[in-house]
Amino acid sequence: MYDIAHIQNLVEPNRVHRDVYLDPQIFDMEMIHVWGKAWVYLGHESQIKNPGDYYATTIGKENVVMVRGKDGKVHVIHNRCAHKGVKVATEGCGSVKGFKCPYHGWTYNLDGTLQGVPARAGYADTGFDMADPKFHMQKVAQSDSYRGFVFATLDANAPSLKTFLGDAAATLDNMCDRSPEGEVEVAGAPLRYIHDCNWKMFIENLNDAMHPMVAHGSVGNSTKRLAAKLPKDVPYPREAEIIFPFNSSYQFFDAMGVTGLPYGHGYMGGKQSIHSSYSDVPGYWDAMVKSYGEDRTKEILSQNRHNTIFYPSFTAKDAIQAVRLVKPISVDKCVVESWHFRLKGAPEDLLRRTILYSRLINSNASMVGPDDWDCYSRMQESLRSDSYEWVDIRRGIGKEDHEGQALRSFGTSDLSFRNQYKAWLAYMTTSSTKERAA
Amino acid sequence: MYDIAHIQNLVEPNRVHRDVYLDPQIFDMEMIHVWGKAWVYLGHESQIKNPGDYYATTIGKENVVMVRGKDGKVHVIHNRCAHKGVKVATEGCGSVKGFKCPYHGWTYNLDGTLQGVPARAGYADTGFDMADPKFHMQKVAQSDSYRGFVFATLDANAPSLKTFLGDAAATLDNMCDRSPEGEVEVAGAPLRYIHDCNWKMFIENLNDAMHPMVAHGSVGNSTKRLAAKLPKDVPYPREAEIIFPFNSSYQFFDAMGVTGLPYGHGYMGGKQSIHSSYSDVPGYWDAMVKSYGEDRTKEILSQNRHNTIFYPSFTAKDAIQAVRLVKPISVDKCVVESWHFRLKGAPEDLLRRTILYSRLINSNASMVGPDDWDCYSRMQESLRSDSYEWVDIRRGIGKEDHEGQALRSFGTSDLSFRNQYKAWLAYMTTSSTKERAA
Amino acid sequence: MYDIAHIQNLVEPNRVHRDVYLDPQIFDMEMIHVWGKAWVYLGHESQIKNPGDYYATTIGKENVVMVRGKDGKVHVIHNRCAHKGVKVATEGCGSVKGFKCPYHGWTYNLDGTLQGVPARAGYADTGFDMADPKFHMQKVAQSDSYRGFVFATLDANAPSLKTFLGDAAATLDNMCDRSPEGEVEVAGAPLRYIHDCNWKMFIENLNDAMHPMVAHGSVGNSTKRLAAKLPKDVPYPREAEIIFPFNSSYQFFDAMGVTGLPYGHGYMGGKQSIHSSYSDVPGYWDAMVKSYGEDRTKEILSQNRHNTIFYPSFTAKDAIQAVRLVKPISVDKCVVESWHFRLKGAPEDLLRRTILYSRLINSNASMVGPDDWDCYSRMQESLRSDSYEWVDIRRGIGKEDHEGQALRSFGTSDLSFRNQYKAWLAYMTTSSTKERAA
Amino acid sequence: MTTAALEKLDIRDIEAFLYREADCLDRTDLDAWIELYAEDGSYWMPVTPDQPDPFTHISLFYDDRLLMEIRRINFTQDASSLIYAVRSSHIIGNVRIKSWDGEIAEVTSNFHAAFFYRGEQTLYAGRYTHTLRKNGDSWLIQRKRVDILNADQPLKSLVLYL
Amino acid sequence: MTTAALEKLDIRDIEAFLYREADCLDRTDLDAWIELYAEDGSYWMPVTPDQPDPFTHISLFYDDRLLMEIRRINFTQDASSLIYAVRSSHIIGNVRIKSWDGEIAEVTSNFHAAFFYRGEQTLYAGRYTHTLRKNGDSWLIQRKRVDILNADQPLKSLVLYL
Amino acid sequence: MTTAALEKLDIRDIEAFLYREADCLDRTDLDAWIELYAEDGSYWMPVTPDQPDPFTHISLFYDDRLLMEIRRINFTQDASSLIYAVRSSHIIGNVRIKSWDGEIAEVTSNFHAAFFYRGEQTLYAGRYTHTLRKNGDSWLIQRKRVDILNADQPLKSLVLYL
Ligand code: FES
Ligand code: FES
Ligand code: FES
Ligand SMILES: [Fe+3]
Ligand SMILES: [Fe+3]
Ligand SMILES: [Fe+3]
Repeated sequence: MYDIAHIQNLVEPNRVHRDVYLDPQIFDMEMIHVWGKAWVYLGHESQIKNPGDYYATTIGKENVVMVRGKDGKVHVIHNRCAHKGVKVATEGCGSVKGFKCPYHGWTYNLDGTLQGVPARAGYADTGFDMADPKFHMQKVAQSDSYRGFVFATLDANAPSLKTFLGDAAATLDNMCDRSPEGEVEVAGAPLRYIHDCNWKMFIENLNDAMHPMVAHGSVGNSTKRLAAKLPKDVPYPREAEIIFPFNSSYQFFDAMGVTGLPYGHGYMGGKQSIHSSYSDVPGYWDAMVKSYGEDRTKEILSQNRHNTIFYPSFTAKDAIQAVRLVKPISVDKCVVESWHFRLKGAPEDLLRRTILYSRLINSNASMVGPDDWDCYSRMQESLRSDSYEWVDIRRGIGKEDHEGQALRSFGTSDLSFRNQYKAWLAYMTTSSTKERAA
Repeated sequence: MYDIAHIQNLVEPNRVHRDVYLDPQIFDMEMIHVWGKAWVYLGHESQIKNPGDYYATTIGKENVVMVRGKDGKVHVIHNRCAHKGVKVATEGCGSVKGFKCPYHGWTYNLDGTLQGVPARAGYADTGFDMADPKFHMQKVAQSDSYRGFVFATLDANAPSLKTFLGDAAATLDNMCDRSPEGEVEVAGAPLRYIHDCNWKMFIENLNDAMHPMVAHGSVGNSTKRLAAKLPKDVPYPREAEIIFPFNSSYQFFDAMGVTGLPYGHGYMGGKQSIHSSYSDVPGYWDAMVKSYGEDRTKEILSQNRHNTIFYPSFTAKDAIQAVRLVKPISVDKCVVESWHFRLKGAPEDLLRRTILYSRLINSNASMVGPDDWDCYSRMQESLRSDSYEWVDIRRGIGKEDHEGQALRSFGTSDLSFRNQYKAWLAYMTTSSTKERAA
Repeated sequence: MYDIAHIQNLVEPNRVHRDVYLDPQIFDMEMIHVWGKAWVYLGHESQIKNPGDYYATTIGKENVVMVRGKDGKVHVIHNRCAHKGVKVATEGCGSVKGFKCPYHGWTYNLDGTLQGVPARAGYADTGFDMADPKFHMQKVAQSDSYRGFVFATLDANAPSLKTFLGDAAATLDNMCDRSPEGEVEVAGAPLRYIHDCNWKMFIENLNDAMHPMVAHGSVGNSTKRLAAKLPKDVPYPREAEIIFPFNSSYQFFDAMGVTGLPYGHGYMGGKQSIHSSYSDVPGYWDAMVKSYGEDRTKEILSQNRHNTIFYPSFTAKDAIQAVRLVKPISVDKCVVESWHFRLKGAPEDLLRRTILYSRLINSNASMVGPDDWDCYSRMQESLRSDSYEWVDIRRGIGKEDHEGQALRSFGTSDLSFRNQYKAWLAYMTTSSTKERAA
Repeated sequence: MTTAALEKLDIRDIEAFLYREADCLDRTDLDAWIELYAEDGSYWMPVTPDQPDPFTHISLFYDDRLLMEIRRINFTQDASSLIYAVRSSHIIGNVRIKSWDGEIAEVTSNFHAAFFYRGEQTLYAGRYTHTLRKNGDSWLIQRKRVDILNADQPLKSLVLYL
Repeated sequence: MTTAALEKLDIRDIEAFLYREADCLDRTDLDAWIELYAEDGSYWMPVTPDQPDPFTHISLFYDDRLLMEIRRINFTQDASSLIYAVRSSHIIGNVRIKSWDGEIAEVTSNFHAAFFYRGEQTLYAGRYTHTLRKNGDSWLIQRKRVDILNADQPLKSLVLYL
Repeated sequence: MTTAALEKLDIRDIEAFLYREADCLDRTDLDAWIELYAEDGSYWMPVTPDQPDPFTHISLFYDDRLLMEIRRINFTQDASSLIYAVRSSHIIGNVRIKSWDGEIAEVTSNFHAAFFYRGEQTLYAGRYTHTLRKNGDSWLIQRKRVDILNADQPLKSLVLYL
């Protein structure tokens, strides 16, 4: 483990050292200091509607289960049998009365407390105590949910989820408010996309407004070329409506603006984004007005954040009901999961648009994702060059405006990078939960 | 390399630290301290019947060859050319007049001594000496065989094989005694089974009486369900006879008892095991009585050890003529080899039963092995959880009876685990052969 | 990083420690100290004939591009975008007006200087300076070419290429002189051959005269056996002409002699080699005499170096116009590339012979290369044996003659090994460019 | 389906057609490939084995002719993900005709596609379900559904149709 | 074998039958799969290429109908090794009729089975030897011998027939 | 090619012949394999997809009968690279007749060869181009061109024909 000084030397105001992307020891420290302290998004309550429903997933490298208790409460417990450490629930979702370990049959209640041990007499006079948490599938330090989005942290000292989310929560609020019922629910299985790069490259890219017109120029031009052949009188197909904004000008993205928030969060846009000029979906407006009235509806639909980064674990859109989780695997590997949501009470066509958007932009088989993928991989590969050891993040430095806790700047500024590394440095240079536990 | 204190902190009376299964440095130390000092089973003399027959295998990570010399003696030599270190004999068995290195043609006698060097004049006045062991395929520190089972150790200071085996030898004795001729011979090639777990998980499982009724409950129930459909009047098929005992009750296994011996060895059963109630094989009894007389035959057949662990390298059954070797590959990978034996002079049907047993229980394609495999993998995976760093081995602690060097307890006690880690700790905290050599 | 004393202990006059082939840390140090200081062959000028033509390759683990500038000069630059470190040019050859990074579109001139940055206004008042080399695809420390062979070094303090090559250059001279026009050009794509061994095993093998008659005895005998069946009156097919010399006697190779040069270079033969008795190619002699006159032609054709080692990065033949590059991947993996050349102005049949030679001897599918491959792999595997930790290089020690900077000995001497490790030790125990830069 | 109708279907013709489609992909000839599809034809690679439709659940691919056209053009542009050699070798086997009403044939087959991209060879394997419409003495693809064994697992980029 | 008899065998029928068997496995439909086997039929996967018999030498698989039945039931139980998705795609090729006496046909074929289990895709490849007994206008499997290329090498769990 | 001539070609015969050749390799029976080649026949595995000829550009394999004979003998000698088990399973699919003039047929096919050597299984995949000469009621191989997907990539040893 590196000492604080070593870590501090990796982050300078206008550049970060390549080791934050390349050094396996830094990655191991991140699992403890960043992923071991931040609130990490696990999944949505709609994935575990009924008591006994669970979803087994990870916080960094830690196997956990989010499960609906008998009482309807959501519990997040470590996915580890207290006997000899076997993984109790297998990846993904399922439904059980209680958990049973496949090896020797220890059973656990839905809140992780030990329910039973076979032939228990064998433990007489051994100090074995059913009530002792070390014989349970232990609860994670803290868990909570916001508008149905379930988070957990391995750090007992972490601030409240509300504090952690801060103004970033408004993105989740808006996503839900866009439902006439004020609720979203998960629509099916996620896309899973292996990336041969450090997890931070993905997260950082989501507020990188300098890359779309370049990295995604090809699909934009191709679409333009095809559109040119289409009959002039009919409106553009929705596909074009989705793809074109990726070729927007630097001015467009600058105007969109970028915002940095505490804990490394941030977003682009606000009132205007690449999603703002989508054409209307029949029936939606009426449904919304019915629920919210015209003014509130206008207000809701006027919010348009491009990508909101919830550092370190996921990003969300509001106008498009989709979130993307990053799962760190190793210093040069991560998996990105794209999840999609249905706006309860809204026309199915909105889900169709979200699905279409994700298939065109996020899918492994899209004409957008693979170009990002290629850039990440090539960055991961050539960062090892000894010609220069730093990654530049100076763009727009000194041109930020403070608005309360928020930092604002023109959209193509590197503000978001700097804001993320400010949070990263804070996480990496404060004592770990483990240290505090010891 | 960790110091002794660090190692000692990994083993407590009623629990062991996860690092013994997870830490690559511990694995590297095990190769030197455990596998570099213990007597390791290599193969059986029947694999190398004639002078020049060899079997190339490993002791931990060390490549060695067990070969039948001109004089009929078995030699165990390092499989490394003294010139530039090329592996001389390839994996598996073969037959040669002498060994020849494929790179520059140095030749070696069957005892590993250097036979010839091409164009030897080139070594004039270089201090090259044919007689110098460093120019030989060197003998391993010690090798010996017991009832045809060939062992070797890399440690010159290791106790004699007899001392090392102690009462565990009785299992090999009984396996051989069950042959009217008092001898067994290998029957063909082994099964090879890759396990994605630390080698110790496999060895420890073999005396784990708490898992069969749970981990193997499925195949037991399936067999019961089928048996129920079979005509009542005909006897159960041999398949059922073999599978059912795996669903025996805790009481049954408790009654079987577990025994711990010096050097981490141990066994379950003794008089009674899951094999005791196999139906008779026609002609066998008579053949045995003919050789041994009735009393001795009764005595031989009355021994029934379930699995005997010869720590660290293999396990054996007596009533079923099969042994299983574990080959450590890395901290989270090992290969298990199942070898089968023919009882010389006994009806072929006994071999058929051994083969059937192994196919039903040990095969990668059986309905038993894969369930163990799944538990090991899930243990390897979730042990990394930071919720608790220990593996529990307290069951039955304080309930052991001493009988000479042996420790006895009820079958579902964790005695065997504790006994293995006692030996493990002794190996890991005493100086290595390399240190002593230096 | 090991200290100098540790490194020095790995090399003794008559043996080297196995760690030079097995230790990943040694490999990492080699990338800095050996591959970071030596002149490394990148490719041939004929691969980049016109301005904008480039070939992207590596120096050790460093991605570089060799490119023909507008001015016709060859530049060698680091293949890394100065913005965030993306690999700009993809592996292999191509042709561009300038380089453009795929991620954010920074553009670079053919000499690596920064040409443009999109929406540059965003960098106002950030200290961003187009002229600052850290915003360029930086030039490597030194690059130069010799008779069209392009070399580069990452060490600003490295001696001149001419000094580095010394008498080894005569091999490249002769290869070119064998063209009536005094020039060679690359003939197509290379063979690529993955080797599961340390890179040094390959380089060392090329002057290892003790192995052909043994390791390549099989194909020799097979060819003899077939040749015996062929009609006596017709001359041997060219295939036989190429294969037979590999079965030459120790005397033949001893007579050929081996020469060690500064910087670890060296060669076998000189006047006589396994190539000397190739039959003539119609029209070639006349073409040569026309260009050089009879005496000079005789002189040129009389030079016959078997393999010349340009330590550490490649080997070359003169009588056969082929070079073989070794690309270190990891401590136990490397890739060997075989490139072939056309003698400008010579009959195409000479290229055909070079191609045939390489297909019969170097190809992954030849009956020669795979036998070397097998020996290397088995050396890599059994070197880990603890029975003896050293690789012997004593053959012919003390039997060297000094001729100026050259050391000569009989062909089967280990002189070449000792000479390479002398250079290796010098590289590994002097300060690295990085250290000096700091 | 009437046996009579069925008899009129020579599985050889179907196989030849499937081979032809695979050949277009192995030659990365998207111009010829698109021509094999009906105007309202589609190519679908779901994420889950039991996925009901491509509209309300995410898919890896769901291309109608419009998207096929964009992809075809993009394939010839300068997308950084497409500057590499893209090569494949499809083996199509176990071809079975599920139904044939004289106009539409539903055909299932197994496929193993060795796919080479960015220096890596990957084997994609699974099942094809072709809905074919008779078109003179040849066929048009109404829909091709591609179920790969690991569709719901983490995968790398898919830069061409399988 | 008499040419006469042989002529009566349409290799297409044999192939169709082999595809049907593979399809049962690809759909993990063991109920239908077992029905393809004769009452005294068996499925054998030896450990060595030249293995003489399944009785005196260990095999990976040797299931008679009894064990097939147990496996079929177990496949629907809660064995921890079987709670994962099990998926496969078999390609059967190079089908050749070795002998045919009018009642029993011995057929060899090559197979590549992409097998998905516990998040890993593995390619099992080798040769099938089917001993088929004529059964009306279809076939019953008397014995299926499966020789995989690496049968004698370390392998992971095999939780379903190949 | 005249349709008339083409009609006379039964693709089944061609397939059977290709299977036979693959079978020789899967059984490592080089004696039988060589017999399938014409006296002036050759086996070619280029390094680049568009490689014009085997003489002025390096190839992985280019064996005429002479080299086939040497290889056949060498395969039975003691070369250290050949003391290991060499096993393969070829699947040949998508067989298509490109031309047929009544004497020479050019046939393309896709192949996946699972190759086992030194404890490792490797999948080699790509395309075969067979130039076949009619020989009585069978065929002789005039040239077999083998394009593997990764011919220009770093590969390990190739100790037998694919
Ligand atoms: S490990 Fe879970 S019950 Fe034993
Ligand atoms: S390495 Fe064995 S003879 Fe040289
Ligand atoms: S990384 Fe090259 S332009 Fe941004
Ligand atoms: Fe992007
Ligand atoms: Fe078990
Ligand atoms: Fe050689």
